Amino acid sequence: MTGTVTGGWEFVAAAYGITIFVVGFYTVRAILGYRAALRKVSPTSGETS
Amino acid sequence: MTGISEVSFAAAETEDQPRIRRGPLPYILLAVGTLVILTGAWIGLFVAPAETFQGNTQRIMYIHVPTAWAAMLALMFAFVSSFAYLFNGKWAWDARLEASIEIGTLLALLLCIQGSIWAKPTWGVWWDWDPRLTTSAVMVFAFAGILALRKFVEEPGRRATWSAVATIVAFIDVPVVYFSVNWWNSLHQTQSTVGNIAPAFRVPLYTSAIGFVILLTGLIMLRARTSEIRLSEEIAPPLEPVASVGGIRS
Amino acid sequence: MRGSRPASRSSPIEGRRKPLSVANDSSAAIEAFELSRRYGRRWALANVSFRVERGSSVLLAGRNGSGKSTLLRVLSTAIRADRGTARIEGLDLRADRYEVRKKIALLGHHTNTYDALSAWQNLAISASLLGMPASRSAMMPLLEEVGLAERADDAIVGFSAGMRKRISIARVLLQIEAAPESAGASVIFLDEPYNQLDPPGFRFVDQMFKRLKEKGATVVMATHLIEHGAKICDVGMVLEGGRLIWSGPAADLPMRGGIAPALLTEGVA
Amino acid sequence: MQLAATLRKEILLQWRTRSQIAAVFIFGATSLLLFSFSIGPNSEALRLYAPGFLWLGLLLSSTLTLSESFHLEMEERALEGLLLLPASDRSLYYGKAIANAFQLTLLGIALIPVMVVLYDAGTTRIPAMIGVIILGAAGLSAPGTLYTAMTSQLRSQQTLLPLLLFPLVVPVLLAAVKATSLIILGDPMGQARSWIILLIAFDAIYWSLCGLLFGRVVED
Repeated sequence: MTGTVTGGWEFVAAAYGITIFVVGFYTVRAILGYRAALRKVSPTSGETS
Repeated sequence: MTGISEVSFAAAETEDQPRIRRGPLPYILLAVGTLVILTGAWIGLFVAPAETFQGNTQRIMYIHVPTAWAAMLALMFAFVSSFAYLFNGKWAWDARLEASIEIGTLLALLLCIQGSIWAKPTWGVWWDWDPRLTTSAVMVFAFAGILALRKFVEEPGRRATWSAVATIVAFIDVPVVYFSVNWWNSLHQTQSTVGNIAPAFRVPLYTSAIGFVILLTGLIMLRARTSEIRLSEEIAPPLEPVASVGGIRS
Repeated sequence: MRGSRPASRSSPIEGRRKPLSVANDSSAAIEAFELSRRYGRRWALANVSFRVERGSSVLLAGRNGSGKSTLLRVLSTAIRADRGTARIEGLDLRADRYEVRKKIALLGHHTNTYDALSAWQNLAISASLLGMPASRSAMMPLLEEVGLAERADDAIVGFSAGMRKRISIARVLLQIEAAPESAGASVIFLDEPYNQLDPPGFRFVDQMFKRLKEKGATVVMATHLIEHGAKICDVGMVLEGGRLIWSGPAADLPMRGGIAPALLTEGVA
Repeated sequence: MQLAATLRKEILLQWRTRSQIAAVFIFGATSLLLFSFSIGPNSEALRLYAPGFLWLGLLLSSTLTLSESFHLEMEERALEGLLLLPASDRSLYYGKAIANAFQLTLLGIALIPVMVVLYDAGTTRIPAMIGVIILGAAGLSAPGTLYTAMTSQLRSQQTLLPLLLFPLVVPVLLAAVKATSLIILGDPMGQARSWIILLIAFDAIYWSLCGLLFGRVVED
């Protein structure tokens, strides 16, 4: 482990954090959008998941 | 002769209607994909050793590279969908096109963000004109333009055809942009490479790559279903095959 | 005028339930099968099927928004059908689009002209694309025919709607004559040809109509001038809400064409 | 043969709208003037950036000439009339694209003196310079013509065309700027040739691809 650059965790955290936030946010939005669209065309369905 | 003409008319008669698709498959894919990505991230963050020269910042690669692959796959699928739509005119392909462009653009944007976060500790600047980074930035703008085009065209058939055409044109541009930026920048910048990785680094990389592909598939499916449902609301319902009244004469 | 109609009372138009079981016989100028076209949520044209014999002339009636223009635009390949198809002189609208275009001419609502160019230049562009001589002197007889000879060199931008219509008419005449090697357009769609024209213009359209019939061309004319149209056409068709609701001898249309009386009283465009 | 007829049409149109082209030239020259204010009166830096400014000016001007060329086609649906004659979509596309490339080339050549005067960026290699301008103009006009055929049918064409076109022509811009600056500032390593090859490759790809796709855009 000699010569290892120490630190840099804040950049790692930022990269992972932003990725999880963006992908997670989009995924939730996609799910909600799909369920809303389904409910609009057939109000009874959409509960099943 | 009569038979032939009937066949040709019957073929032309087919009319495609957007479908409402259900089923749990995308949800399953999303769940599995998320789990696999989290596993890969866990290994990458806490199990894998720090890299010799770049230290901990190298761990960004475990999500950066899979994001890049997923973005490229999404845009490639958009390209395929464009061709499919132009050739068979099925609404499902337009829905897939919309889904994959949207997700591909988002991932390319994410790629730029991750890239500049990685560039700061590595090169000391947020943005170095690295060919990959620059190409993905150009792609963000190119495909965001196509999403804007879709917003501006109200007529569904036109929107589908035009965005398919624009997608083909933009996708063909990707290697050309990469090549030209690479050439343009090659005089004063040596490239970053991710090749020749040791097995200890390979495990987290491939784990999260597989997770990203599974998640991507689920997202595109789900998003394409939404688009198709919206299309079905935009387009007139199928006509009842009525008996023609043209022959009724007084 | 009535004498110009074929002696037989049987209509050349027949609606059909089954897809053209005797289809593709070359005697038909137009065979339409369940032609449909949608604009967004609305079907502007819904399951329209009919058959028009060669050399006959059709009067297409219907209220505003009943689908007349859509039908003419679909038949002339300006727009696609979303469902169903048609054959123009045996050529399929979808499969033989380019060949169909050699057979048809459309006089539509748009003049299809360049405002910046002069009258003769506009015609010359069409002529050269049709492979015909396109010099100014070659265009002059045509412009004389439509009464625009004095304005041949003026940019169209200053022209009135009626004068623009005359240029469109001149272009249709050009398509009918066309190049010697091709036969020229033989199925002509006229979408409200009398609109915007003055009385001499009316007579001029009638002359063109007569000439088309003498040449043996098939004409489909959408117009609100039903009584006048019934005198010069053989067959009548009425569209309502995108559907073909009546067809029969044109002479019967003013009296018995279902909504035709309503059309007559609601005013003529 | 149809291509000859559509070219004839384009020449007629361009001649009739030549005052428009003059206006676009003034626009381009003005933008060159304004670009120099972003650098300041530093003649060395200005000379260095001159090729970039020239091509940016040309790119901005191209959106104007492209929009105008399709405005003429769409206002009375002249293009539809030609398609129904019938004219092949391909000959209409190539006629239009050649005309647009020609117009941009003229504009580029007219802007060279402006660049020389404002930025002191002259060169004696005039044929090479004109060659680069022709290739660059062709690279802008091939996708530009295809995209304008779409955007000109929409209400918000002014916004949409740059949005679609600019990211796409990044390689053209890079290659043309590099080649131009190598011509102006000297080219000891002979690199200009490879940039010109890149331009030719871009032109070859997009002149064939867009010709194939144009029909799908203008036909309903």
